[in-house]
Amino acid sequence: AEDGPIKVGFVGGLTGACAALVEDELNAVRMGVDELNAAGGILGRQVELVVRDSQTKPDEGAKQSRELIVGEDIDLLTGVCSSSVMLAMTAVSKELKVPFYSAIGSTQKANVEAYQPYFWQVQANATMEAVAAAEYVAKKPEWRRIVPMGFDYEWGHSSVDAFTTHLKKLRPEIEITDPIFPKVGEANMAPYITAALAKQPDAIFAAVFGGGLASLIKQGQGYGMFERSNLVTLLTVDALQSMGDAMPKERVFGVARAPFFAIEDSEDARAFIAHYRSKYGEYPTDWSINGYDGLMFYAAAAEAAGSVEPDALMKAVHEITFDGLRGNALKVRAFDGQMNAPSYVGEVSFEDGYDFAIMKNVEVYAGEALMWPEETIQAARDAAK
Amino acid sequence: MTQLRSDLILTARGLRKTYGQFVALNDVNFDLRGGEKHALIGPNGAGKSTFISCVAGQLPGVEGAVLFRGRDIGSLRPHQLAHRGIGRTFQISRTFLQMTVLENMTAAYVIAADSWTSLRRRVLARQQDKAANMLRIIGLSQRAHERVLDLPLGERKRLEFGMALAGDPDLLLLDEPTAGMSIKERHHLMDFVAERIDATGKTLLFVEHDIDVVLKIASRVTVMVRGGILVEGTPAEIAANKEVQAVYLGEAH
Amino acid sequence: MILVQLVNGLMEGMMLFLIASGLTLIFGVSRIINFAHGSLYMLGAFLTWQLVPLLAPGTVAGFFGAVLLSAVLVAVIGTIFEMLILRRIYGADTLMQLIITIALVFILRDAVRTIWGPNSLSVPMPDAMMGALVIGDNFFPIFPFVIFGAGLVVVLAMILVIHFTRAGILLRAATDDRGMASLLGVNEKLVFTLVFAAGCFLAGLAGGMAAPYGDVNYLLDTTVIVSAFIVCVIGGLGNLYGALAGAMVVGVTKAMGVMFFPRLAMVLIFLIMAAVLVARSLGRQAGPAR
Amino acid sequence: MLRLENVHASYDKSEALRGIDLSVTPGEVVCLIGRNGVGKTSTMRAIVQDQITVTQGRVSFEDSDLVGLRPYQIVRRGVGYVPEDRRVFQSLSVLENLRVPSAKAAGRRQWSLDDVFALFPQLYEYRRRTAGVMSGGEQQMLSIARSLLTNPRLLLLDEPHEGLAPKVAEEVVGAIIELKAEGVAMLVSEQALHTIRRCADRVYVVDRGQTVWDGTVEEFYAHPEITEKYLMVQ
Amino acid sequence: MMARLARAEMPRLRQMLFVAGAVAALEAVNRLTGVSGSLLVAEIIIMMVFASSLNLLMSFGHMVSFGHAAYFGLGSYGFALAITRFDVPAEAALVFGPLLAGIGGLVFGALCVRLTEIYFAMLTLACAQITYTVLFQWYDFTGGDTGLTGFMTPRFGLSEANFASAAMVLALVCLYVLWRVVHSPLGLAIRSVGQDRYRAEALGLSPRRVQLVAFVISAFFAGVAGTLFAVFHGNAFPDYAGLGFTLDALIMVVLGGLNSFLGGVWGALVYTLLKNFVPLMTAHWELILGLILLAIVLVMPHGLAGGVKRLAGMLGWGALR
Ligand SMILES: Nc1ncnc2c1ncn2[C@@H]1O[C@H](COP(=O)(O)OP(=O)(O)OP(=O)(O)O)[C@@H](O)[C@H]1O
Ligand SMILES: Nc1ncnc2c1ncn2[C@@H]1O[C@H](COP(=O)(O)OP(=O)(O)OP(=O)(O)O)[C@@H](O)[C@H]1O
Ligand SMILES: [Mg+2]
Ligand SMILES: [Mg+2]
Repeated sequence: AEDGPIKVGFVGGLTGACAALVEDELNAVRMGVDELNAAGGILGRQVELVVRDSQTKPDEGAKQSRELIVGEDIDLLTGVCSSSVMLAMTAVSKELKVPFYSAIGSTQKANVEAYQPYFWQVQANATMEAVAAAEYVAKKPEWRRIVPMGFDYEWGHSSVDAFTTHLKKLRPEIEITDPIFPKVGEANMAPYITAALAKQPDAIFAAVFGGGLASLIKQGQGYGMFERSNLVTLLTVDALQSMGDAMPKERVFGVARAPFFAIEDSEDARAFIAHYRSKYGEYPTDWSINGYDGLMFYAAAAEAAGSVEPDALMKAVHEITFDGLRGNALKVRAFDGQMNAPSYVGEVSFEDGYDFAIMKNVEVYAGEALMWPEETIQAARDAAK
Repeated sequence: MTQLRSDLILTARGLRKTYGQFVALNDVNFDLRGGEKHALIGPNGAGKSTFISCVAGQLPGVEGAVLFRGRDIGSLRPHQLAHRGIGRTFQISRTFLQMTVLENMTAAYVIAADSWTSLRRRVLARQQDKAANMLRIIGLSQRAHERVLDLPLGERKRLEFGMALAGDPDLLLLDEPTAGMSIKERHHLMDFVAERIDATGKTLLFVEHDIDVVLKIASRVTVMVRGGILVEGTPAEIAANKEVQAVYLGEAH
Repeated sequence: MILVQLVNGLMEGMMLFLIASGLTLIFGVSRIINFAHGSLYMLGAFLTWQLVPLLAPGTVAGFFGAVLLSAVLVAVIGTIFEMLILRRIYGADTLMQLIITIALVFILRDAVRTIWGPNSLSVPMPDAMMGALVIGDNFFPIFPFVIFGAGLVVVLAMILVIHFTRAGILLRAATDDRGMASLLGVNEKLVFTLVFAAGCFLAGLAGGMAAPYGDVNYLLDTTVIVSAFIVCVIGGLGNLYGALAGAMVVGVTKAMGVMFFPRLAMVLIFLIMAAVLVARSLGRQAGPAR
Repeated sequence: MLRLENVHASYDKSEALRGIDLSVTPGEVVCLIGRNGVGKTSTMRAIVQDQITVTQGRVSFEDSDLVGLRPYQIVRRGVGYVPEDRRVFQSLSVLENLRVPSAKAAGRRQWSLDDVFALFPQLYEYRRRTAGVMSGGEQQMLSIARSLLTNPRLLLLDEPHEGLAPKVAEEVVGAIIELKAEGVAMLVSEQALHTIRRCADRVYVVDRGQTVWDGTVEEFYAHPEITEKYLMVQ
Repeated sequence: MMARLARAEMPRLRQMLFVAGAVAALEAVNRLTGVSGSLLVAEIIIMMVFASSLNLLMSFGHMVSFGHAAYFGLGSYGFALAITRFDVPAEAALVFGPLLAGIGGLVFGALCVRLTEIYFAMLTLACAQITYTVLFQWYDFTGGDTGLTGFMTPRFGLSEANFASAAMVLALVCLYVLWRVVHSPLGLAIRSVGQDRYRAEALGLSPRRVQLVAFVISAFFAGVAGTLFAVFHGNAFPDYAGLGFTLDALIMVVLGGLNSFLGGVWGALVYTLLKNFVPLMTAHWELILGLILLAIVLVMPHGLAGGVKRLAGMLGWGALR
């Protein structure tokens, strides 16, 4: 429909493993839609949000996406969080030629083997994050032995691989031990902590999140992990919040996607944070900020294309330069649909005014430096064939 | 002597079965001649059912030997015994309760013919005809399409007996076939059983508490007491035996 | 390191025992597979999170008070459920009871998500339980010992109750022969309700005790129920001592597995479970008694 | 105190009782005799509503209807039941078995552990034994003792002599006489009367689920044809 | 049932009319309600095959499986792996799904039938979890947790409606085969062992062998459903072998009604509809779904098929077993 509202299909894991993340993203997207509509919509058309629950199941995600595309005639598909649901949904987007972007789910598989021209992702993918972590670790000369750890599945393995490879490149002399792979969602990390500390590392790089991360940090304290070593891990704002006081005072280093406290020097970001807080009574998490940025990027692309027709839109997606909450000059690379989104690495610290730990001395790594070059991706795609 | 042996269809030597410390069967030696209608009697807990189960291969950990037509069957599983010609019923009757009478009987024939792997309708129809025929013989034709669950106990017992016959067994083991039946029913069923046995020349070993029935049907009687055999003889001898009266018939408790 | 891992394993084993004890208790007496056991555990954890700040936060007493109160609340909820729903279908197929408890899983999951949200929460550990005993190079954190102690208390309490009180005698009598207990004037339905309540109490207790050691999230139900099943099956469903042994086997195997077969962590436990079950099937089984 | 009128009852679909009429008055010992499988046990079960479903007729105890009550409620009204297979709790010790009965039943006489031990001194001797390993006779004593602890005014004894050595059987008869002296009414099922003729007052003969004859013990012995017809021919 | 067939042709005619009516109704929904309707119909049909395969095991063999999704998952992966790893043309790969599921059923079944009752169920659970873990972790071969995608055009490029119709035809074939199994000598043997293994054994049947055959057949048809599901979505994920699908199937069969051939079909219909529509109506769909389940079990403790049969009885219809 050329004159009706622009329909944004949001298929997210509102229940299941992703519920917490998707809730934050959806909050921000709702806010963004309201703002867009208040300002006259996109291309003068109102934006309508259609929300479905994928239950964090790939088959549900695919089915709901298909239903929204054929039944609701949506112009855009988003909301995805888990890797498997993301790959299932990108296949539907490809088949039915509907633009699809991810603001949470971040497997690089979607840029490489499973890439399709209607897809892009607006946050640093998992590999880029691991590379950022490696960059950060490389700058700590006093760290000589590193133990990598990751959940025993695709994300954990690819993060550990990317981290190890990149760090070796930056500091060939550094010792990186055999990685440790706890099972996904493991609540009892004690045996893994023991195994890791037995190697007497200067730092542990842990590609874990959620309950496993909370367990790692809480149980690690009992083993003197933060006296004997350092921890570098994924620490988004929601993780910092849910840890609360239980976070160690020092020697924890976090990789983040869009921590609100690291983007506060921009006017737009401050306004967004304030608005979000007044609306939902809490700080926006990384998922909220990326979700909002993603929607605004789409709006910008649509305005630039002068249409939401998929092919025209995708052309604009690959061409425009976008100034968002996370900084300026964000672009999506046409080759793999990856935005040159930044990664944030900092040191955990308790600061006045927050009832949870935030990070200080946050280093921002620009996306370009973290992304795999096109040749590497091409090689990986060829290898996968 | 050799001749006598050759007409032995079942021989048990030194059978012993214990449950923990409890000795249920204690060194039982037993011979069964082909063509007999042999009754096993004795007080509750004497080990009659245990003995039947041993012969039918249903119990693990039995010491001693059981020979069926001169061959050791001690290690065989019940389904193998069934195909060698031993059919049985259970003390607490066991049938396929949720199935109809005809289905029960058909199942027995299908299994007996070892054609259970078949998917063919014709195979089923053939066995079904045989089953219907047997139902006529045992007088359950009227009930063919009723669920066994809805049948009175006597008819269930009759059905179970018919099912045991489906495999055309040489030796039929019946554990209290008439328990729970009225007197008329009992005699009716056991007369029928005796008649079938006589007509086909098979062998029957049965456990029975109703002494009238035993005296009327059996050609020989064995009395068990506390896991062992007390005495064996003709019905008349048994009825006259003082010891049997003491432990079982209950004159002098 | 082997020593530390062994201790880790035993600690986790006791945690698993706490989780499984209620499940096995309920199954032993009423033959109900309570699929909602994990959900009740989760509920216990969330209630503890809610109660800890209200009752002298940071103190040991406050923590235990919150845990016990949560367990009692969970038991109350379980009792209501048993009396309102489960009791009506004791006569029906046991699978119907299973479906009923699965329905409860759905209901509790939504309730918890609605009340506490999908975010994971953190229950603070009482200050006195932080830290570790350091022996040479080896760190032995204190909190697992607290859990271990709680587990021991539960084991001892259960043994005490089961063997030395009339309630325990009734419980074992009802397990042995439910009908006969009734024929001696025992209200066996009440026994069932109480056992169900006790099972729920244990689920809530386990959830509360474990809460400070990891995070509290609304997905705990599934992970917990699967572990509880494994433990019960290895130990023989309905067998308390079996559950204890099974829990220790699983805990120690997991910890040792990290050292010796790191890639097998996920399957190892199921392999053990399968092996135990298959071993159980070896040997000839007896036919019907009659 | 107990009255059954034209009681029909069945297990699932199979009917076991087809018209039982009987009554027991206070302090009386009534004997239910008949051969195997005629429905003696089923009659007792129909009284305590165990396993069997009464489909027709009336079962009343001290003028209140028992049909529809749960077994434990009936027991608490003062009906004790000693089942034929004894059903002691196998894994419990003797003492624990004796602690199961609910003390809530309101009988005339309150039985204590000491009382039952006085009645069956052997039980005291074996009080720590696991019930499951005891001999049949000992289990029978335990089962009776256990029922007494529910303080019954009426005791149902199902074949209390079954499987007992003559000496033990004699002791049980002794116990029945003692109980009778205490004023406990009893309904005892038997296959043949000789064991308790010393203490029985009246006799009902059961056949095929029906009560077919009743009278005093003396009358029973005066009519040998009853035995001929309904009991085992010896 | 069999007896009814033999007795007269009338009920048979009625059965055929019933099937024809059901197919016509589904096809009408498929054609008239647009793509969403077709998607729903296709899903219902696949679940009918899946639940009916479990129903064979549970209702007729009296074997309770807590791990039936293993064979559903193996079906999906057999198909997807044949294409991605062995370059089998997609059409030909269709046979590999059920085949792999059948083989899985043979291997696991051989272990499981050694046990009975709750321990049987628990071993099926262990086997399913092992399957799930292998699919989840064997990254190089199965694609790990990110599964296999993009190896084919979903539904072989058929339109949603045409795919639903095609699935319906296939499902009819499957259900017919299952029906024939149930009503064959083999079915009689399976039911016999299910009802009284000792009686069956005494008649000359090896219970374990019969149960294994039933297990393999059941796994095979679960594999058919899994393959169809993979074709439907054009992907395969370890989830398909996970606890979620196991519970779904279990709920469908029990809800549908044990001891009835159509139990799985009714259960699949009702439960899939609920799972589709309740989340559209409320964010608290888990709560509502749970309450509806409770209500159904309390009102119809013998399942939907029992309820339907009673209703049919009231309307004077018979033979809808
Ligand atoms: N599984 C078992 N465990 C322990 N004891 C058992 C077991 N099965 C049977 N027994 C005991 O073995 C003895 C013999 O039992 P069996 O069933 O053979 O007796 P029976 O002669 O058939 O008696 P009835 O006439 O009552 O059927 C009984 O005392 C019984 O209690
Ligand atoms: N649990 C049961 N289920 C089905 N039928 C039963 C059950 N118990 C007994 N029966 C049947 O009910 C009828 C009456 O049995 P009952 O036990 O009352 O007889 P009885 O007179 O006590 O015999 P016995 O002298 O053997 O104790 C019998 O036909 C018996 O087989
Ligand atoms: Mg016997
Ligand atoms: Mg009796």
